[in-house]
Amino acid sequence: MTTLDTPAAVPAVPVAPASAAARAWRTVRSSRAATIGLAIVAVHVLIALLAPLLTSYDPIANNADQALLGPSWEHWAGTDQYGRDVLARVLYGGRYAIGVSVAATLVTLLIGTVVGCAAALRGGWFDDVLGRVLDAVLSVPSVLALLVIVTALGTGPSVIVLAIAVVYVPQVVRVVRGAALAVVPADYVTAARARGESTWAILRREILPNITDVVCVEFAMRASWVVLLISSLSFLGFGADPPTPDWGLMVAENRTAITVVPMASLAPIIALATLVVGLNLAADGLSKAWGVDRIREGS
Amino acid sequence: MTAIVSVTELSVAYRSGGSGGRDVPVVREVSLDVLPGQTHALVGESGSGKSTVAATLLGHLRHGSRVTGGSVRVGGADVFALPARELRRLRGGTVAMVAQNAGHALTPSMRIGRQIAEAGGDVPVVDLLEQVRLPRPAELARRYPHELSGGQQQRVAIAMAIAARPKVLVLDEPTTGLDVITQRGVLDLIGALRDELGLAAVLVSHDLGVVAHMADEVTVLRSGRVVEAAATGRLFAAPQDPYTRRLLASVPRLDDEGLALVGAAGEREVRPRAVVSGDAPVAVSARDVTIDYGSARAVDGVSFDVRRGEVLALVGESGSGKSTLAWALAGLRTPSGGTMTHAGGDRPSGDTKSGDLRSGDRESGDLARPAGKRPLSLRRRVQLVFQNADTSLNPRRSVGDAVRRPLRFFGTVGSRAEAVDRARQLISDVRLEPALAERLPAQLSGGQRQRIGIARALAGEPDVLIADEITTALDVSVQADVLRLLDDLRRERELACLFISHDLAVVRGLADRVVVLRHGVVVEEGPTDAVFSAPGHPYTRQLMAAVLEPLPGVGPVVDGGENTPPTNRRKPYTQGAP
Amino acid sequence: MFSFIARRAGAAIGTLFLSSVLVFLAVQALPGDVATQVLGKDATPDAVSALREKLKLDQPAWERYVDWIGGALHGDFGLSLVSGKAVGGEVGMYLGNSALIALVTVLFAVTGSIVLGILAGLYRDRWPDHLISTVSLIGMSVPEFVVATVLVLCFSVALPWFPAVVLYGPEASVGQLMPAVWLPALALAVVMAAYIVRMARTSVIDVMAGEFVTTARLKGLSTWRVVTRHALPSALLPTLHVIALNVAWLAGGVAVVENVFNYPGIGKLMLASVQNRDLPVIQAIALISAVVYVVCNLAADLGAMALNPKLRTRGRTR
Amino acid sequence: MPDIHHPGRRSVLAAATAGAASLGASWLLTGCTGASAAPALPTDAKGGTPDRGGTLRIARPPASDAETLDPASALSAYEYLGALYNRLVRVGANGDLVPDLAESWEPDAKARTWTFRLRAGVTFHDGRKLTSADAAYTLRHILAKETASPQAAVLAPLIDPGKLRTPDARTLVVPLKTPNAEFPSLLTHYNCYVIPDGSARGIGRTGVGTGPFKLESFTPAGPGRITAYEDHWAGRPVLDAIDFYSVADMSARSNALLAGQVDLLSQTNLDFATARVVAASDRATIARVENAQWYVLPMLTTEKPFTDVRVRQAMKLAYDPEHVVKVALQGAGTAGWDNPVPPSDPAHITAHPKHDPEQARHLLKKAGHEGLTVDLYTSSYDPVFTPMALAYQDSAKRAGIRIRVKTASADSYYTQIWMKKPLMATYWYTGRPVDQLFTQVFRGGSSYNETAWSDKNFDALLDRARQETDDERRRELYGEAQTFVMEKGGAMTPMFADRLVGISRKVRGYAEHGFEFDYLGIGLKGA
Repeated sequence: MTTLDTPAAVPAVPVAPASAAARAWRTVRSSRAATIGLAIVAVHVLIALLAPLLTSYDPIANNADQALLGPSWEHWAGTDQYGRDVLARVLYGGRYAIGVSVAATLVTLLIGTVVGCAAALRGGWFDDVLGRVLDAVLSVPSVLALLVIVTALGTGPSVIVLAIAVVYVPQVVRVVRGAALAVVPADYVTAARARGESTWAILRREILPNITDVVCVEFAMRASWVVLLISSLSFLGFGADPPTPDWGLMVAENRTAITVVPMASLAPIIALATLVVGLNLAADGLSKAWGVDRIREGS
Repeated sequence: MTAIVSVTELSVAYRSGGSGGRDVPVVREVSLDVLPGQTHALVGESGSGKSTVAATLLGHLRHGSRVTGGSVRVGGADVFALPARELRRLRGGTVAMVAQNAGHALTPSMRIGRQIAEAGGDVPVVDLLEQVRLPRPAELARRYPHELSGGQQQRVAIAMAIAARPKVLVLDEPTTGLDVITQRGVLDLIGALRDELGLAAVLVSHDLGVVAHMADEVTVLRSGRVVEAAATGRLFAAPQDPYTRRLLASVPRLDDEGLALVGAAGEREVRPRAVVSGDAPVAVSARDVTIDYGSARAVDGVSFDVRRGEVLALVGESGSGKSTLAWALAGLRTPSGGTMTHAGGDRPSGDTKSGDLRSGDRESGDLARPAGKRPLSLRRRVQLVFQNADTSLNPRRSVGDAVRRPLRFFGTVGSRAEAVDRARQLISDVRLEPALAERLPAQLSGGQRQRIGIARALAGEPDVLIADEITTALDVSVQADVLRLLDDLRRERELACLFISHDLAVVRGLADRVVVLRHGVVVEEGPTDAVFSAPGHPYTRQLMAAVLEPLPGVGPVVDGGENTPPTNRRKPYTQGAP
Repeated sequence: MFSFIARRAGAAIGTLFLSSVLVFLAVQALPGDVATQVLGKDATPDAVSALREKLKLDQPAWERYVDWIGGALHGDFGLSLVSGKAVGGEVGMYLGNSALIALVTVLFAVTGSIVLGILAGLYRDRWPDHLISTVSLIGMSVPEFVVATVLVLCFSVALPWFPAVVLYGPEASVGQLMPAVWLPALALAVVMAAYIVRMARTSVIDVMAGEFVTTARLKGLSTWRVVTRHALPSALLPTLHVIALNVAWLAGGVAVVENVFNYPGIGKLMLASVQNRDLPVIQAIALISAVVYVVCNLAADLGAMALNPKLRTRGRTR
Repeated sequence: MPDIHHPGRRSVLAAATAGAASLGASWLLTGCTGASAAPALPTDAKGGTPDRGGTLRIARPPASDAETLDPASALSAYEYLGALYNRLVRVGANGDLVPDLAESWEPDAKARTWTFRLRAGVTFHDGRKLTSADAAYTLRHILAKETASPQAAVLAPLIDPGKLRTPDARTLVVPLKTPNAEFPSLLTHYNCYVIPDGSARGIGRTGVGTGPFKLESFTPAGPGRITAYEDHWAGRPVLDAIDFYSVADMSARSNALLAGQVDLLSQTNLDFATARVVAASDRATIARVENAQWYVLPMLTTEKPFTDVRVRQAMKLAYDPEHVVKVALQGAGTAGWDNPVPPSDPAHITAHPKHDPEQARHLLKKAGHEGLTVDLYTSSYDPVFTPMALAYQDSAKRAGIRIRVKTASADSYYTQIWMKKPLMATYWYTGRPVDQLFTQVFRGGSSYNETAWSDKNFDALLDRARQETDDERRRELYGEAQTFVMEKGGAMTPMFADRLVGISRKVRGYAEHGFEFDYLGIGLKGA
């Protein structure tokens, strides 16, 4: 009642219809961290998509005559022990990392959001039982679960997507459920209930729009974890199969030679780290900006 | 006598949106002086900057705020020029603060006694607790904040503030959020202590009643600026500024015979209450309604009728079960006993006279069923307006959308285009610009949001409107507008209105009949005028006695405070609270 | 208070029971007949059925579950399909070694990160905050195996201060392992601390903005006292659960790092047993990890109780 | 339960091959920027004598928990076996058979009965004297069913354990069931180390032999220690002791070497990149054992599509071994052209089918497998597996064959993948006598027949060869066998690789060839 931010008067200028996109853009613009983070991610996505245009080297063609070269005009980041251009492999490497991560994260969030919202809205025994089961799933180390699934079903992008969904859905459900629980007691949800709206309508119209920020932040953060996890899997030999250009695999392949051809290991590490930093910054910035945004818009 | 607190041309700005943001001024060139032993009130609506000014007395600014001009001197020291160590000594020692919400202001992980002891001073904790009239102080000192009631917490906060025997007490909305009776007790305590200890006080409040009873001097703030400053008696008797006048006029009074309408210059006109014809049909009837929360009984055997065009007020303190009853009528709680019936049907209103409902249309009008199991027509006819307009609108959807949704949902309109038109019509019905339909709730003010909440309820074309503390969160001038709107609407639409409030003065002007609830039981019921002129139940009397009105005659006589010793100026109020 | 503990413990046991069922079912669902898997594809049908009988694969699943969980309760997890030794003892040996790393990691990560997180929270938006936040962001963004590899290069190969790998088997003594514990622990601590620092920072900022901290400040208390007495207990509350989750994460998170350092811990055993489809060992590890998870969470709950009197005194009358 | 688990295997010591090990002190690094990256090879051995005494630390890959020191059934503890025991005969540096415990040996005219004369003054570590009874016992132990010795499959058709004779304490007479001119070479196998009479029960743990070192401690798949045996018949070894450590991960092993934690990596053929790192470090260097590794891509002839001989032929014609040598080894080896007999073996024939992707395509079409797609399993077990697989994949593309390279775990590679997956990468040590090689790896029914290939005509050819006493004729028959394997068999042999061994720069007197390791002479300088 006495905070200074509550506007004493409504903004005098007519406010344009606030479409979701415009709002999101405003949010992004308002946070430097989010802008930088999303820019980094965008650059990574662009590079992955345009990789064939950016390099003329085939990322998987062996060339024994050119093995283990240092950086040169022909090979900016040198070559690995098969004579493959490291830069080309790093550029193409984003395809696997980003493709699988995004797919895995999307699947995870989709399932997690639906289940989380349902748990928050339905409550009761459904929520209780679900909570128990999720806790039980969470109690098994994710690496073990991943390894078991990948060993059982074989490596391959779709299996990894599935495995990551199994491992991360419980955590997403928790987060989304928490966010939805904050929305469910809100009077506008109560109003919808009093109108007798269906559960699905309440979910779609009232709850989802109010947790999109949480879901977006969760997406960025979760994606950063997934990128790391997938690279770890590749590193352990459970992820991408050679000669797929993949950053984790590249590090695994080249780390023993790091003193001789440091770029072969460093380049994928840098690519990996910048992508994850970008995702984390985006997650950070967005969560902060959305929090700030609400205060600024005066609610 | 020199002022102990002296604020000179103080300006404070808040930097919005991190490092790249712009400065938003929140306090502009505010000056005020407080003499020793005097109580100075800072009055204003939300966003007026009154709390910010008060906090500067302790050298405190919110994160991101800074002083852009002027100075604050307390006890002769320039607060913002003090080195850290001196500032710490000033805090508590010279000036102490009682924050708005003691529940949040006490550290949850620390025992009461230690928190008080920490504040310094030589007075034993037990003595301090006794001084704030808390029972069994020794035992209380060992408790944690959450183990105390709201009133007790506030008393502990006061004890903490006076521990080091400061010269100035800053009271930031010290009773907001407390029930009237508790509020009265706390205010009496503050008054008594002030006199006992000879404290100067700076009281921040939006409640003009509280100010009238406590302050010697009043400074009215609006948008960070001083609007008017005067001795209390003079200000209340002859406010100079139109804003002050409007503010004062907006406060509902216990003796208003109808709703007060406030003009632009602050003139006050009491509109006589609408007359409900004796043969107006009963819209809702409740009989022996009982509602349980687990093993606790929230509502116990309550009965009432509401007729078309009538406003029935449910009055009580928090925990009296009044909101529970409202939610049950709206179908959000299932009563565990009794009947609630809506006259319902499309029959001519004449058919359902005299409350003979049970024989009639019970199936379609049964309000004991949850909303989901009621027929659509019944859901449409009974609508709820929520207490807090901030949370009753979906922040992600335009307010027009919020009004359109029930229109479409209840099938009151056919096409999408019709819904748009109808929604704009409804928005203008609640006295708002239809153009606001495209805005998000966050872009509206609190009063505007509450009007939208009402418009949304009207979209179902109800004949019963349940208003659950709809003005509680609003500033007093906005409250007056919303009350007036509600009164207009029930006249225009013959709404049966169940008005729930803890504020007797608000009820007085609007309601035709009053039901007083205590612990889920009706203690008194009757026509408003009758109840107010001759309250039959002691509890009702207690409630009424606790109401503070912004009447200059009732407030303390102020004579500049120069030559009258503060200690014997006032008699402490009779203890209201247990 | 006791009802709170009892409720939590009850929930923990419930979770454990469910975990054990899930683990059992998941392992059962692994494709391929275990007996054939073990014997190889050229095994005679007789040998397969003999082994099936021995492994009790001919019994219904629930009976095998009861058998397994009954044994597990007594510490008998069956025999390893690979070494033929008792799984309990073997897992215990590896677990002990991992506990050594975990202990050092937790010690480093938790104390360090809480201090840093609080510093960052207190110096919000000033250079210590920027520095700590940036470093923790990088710590979060670099996978463990990179940290581990860099550590080996720096502190084993370039500067021979620590051993690059562990040359001993699981039965190594603490004394033999001790020199090799530091680098893996450091690698894990870097990653773990990053999360805790950020959580601690956020909650310190939240709590420091809280009204009761303002009140404490306005009482004229020193910053030190405000932070330690008033802010910390509340700020640690959310951090506590993050710490618990991170400690539980160690149970699986050590896999990569242990592999790099050839450290004979549970992570290495986990990797090997998954690769060998040593089902009894996988089940045992999963169950023990679940116990670790549950115990960590329980510990966090108890810690929360110590920090939050609301939980301690629930039920006491006003 | 240990017997249901097939432990990791490694190949056999052999005769006839391999240049002596040389130290890579002058391993020249070239081409950090240049176009030619083919490395210069280490030119000469690091001279100098070791200091007496010291403890050598060896890192080895861990085998299974079932690891045993019983030489007859041992499958992995080669380092221990060579240091703890002696055989009757061993392989000399130039590939000839040289005396070990047997001073001399001779056949009768038809090569049906072989007589071995044992060395005098040899004692076991427990002080007992070596007699011909111990030698006879060793053979009987190998042949005993319950021992389950892999070598039994080779020796059982030749020896009747009941007919072994020991006329005196230093003479062992072995009558053969069928004539075999190569018989002594079969005794150079690492399963044939001599153990004391009657020791079968405990030998797996005690390791009592006549070798230069005696056992101090041993843990299966774990660390162990052996110390100098002062009374060794050939004199005391230079070192005081050797510590063995098990390190599973290849790069962890090389890190241990680089960090100075160990002095030698055994059973570890470093890949080219790692070798360069090691050679560039100031603590360690590379020793090179020429053509010591025989790399194989075995196709399981019992699994589709490799049941069809045309597919097998297509797979072989489809790729260019020279390309594989170049990519996977940077030229540090010799193209194998699918002939399992190494070029250094006297029996080796040079003729081979030409690389012909078009013909391969044609064959696949005929077999109904045009555009064949197969999974090729590799692992980090050996660092050359994956490079070899990728090089093969690359090369076979031209014949329209799509290879999907799958990485399997190192720890379980030889239990889960080897002899189970239709196509995978593996290797043997070279240097086994040609008869041993064919009998063990290619003869139908042999336990090490990794392609499960079984051809009666081939088996008959082998029988004829080993009975032939005429050396020239025998060599021709083995030549025919090679052609047979190249044309019909399931094994692709892309290359023979030089073994690149990582050793500390402190190591002196390192000498290794094929499977033979000089435990007597190796030592440390300035340790």
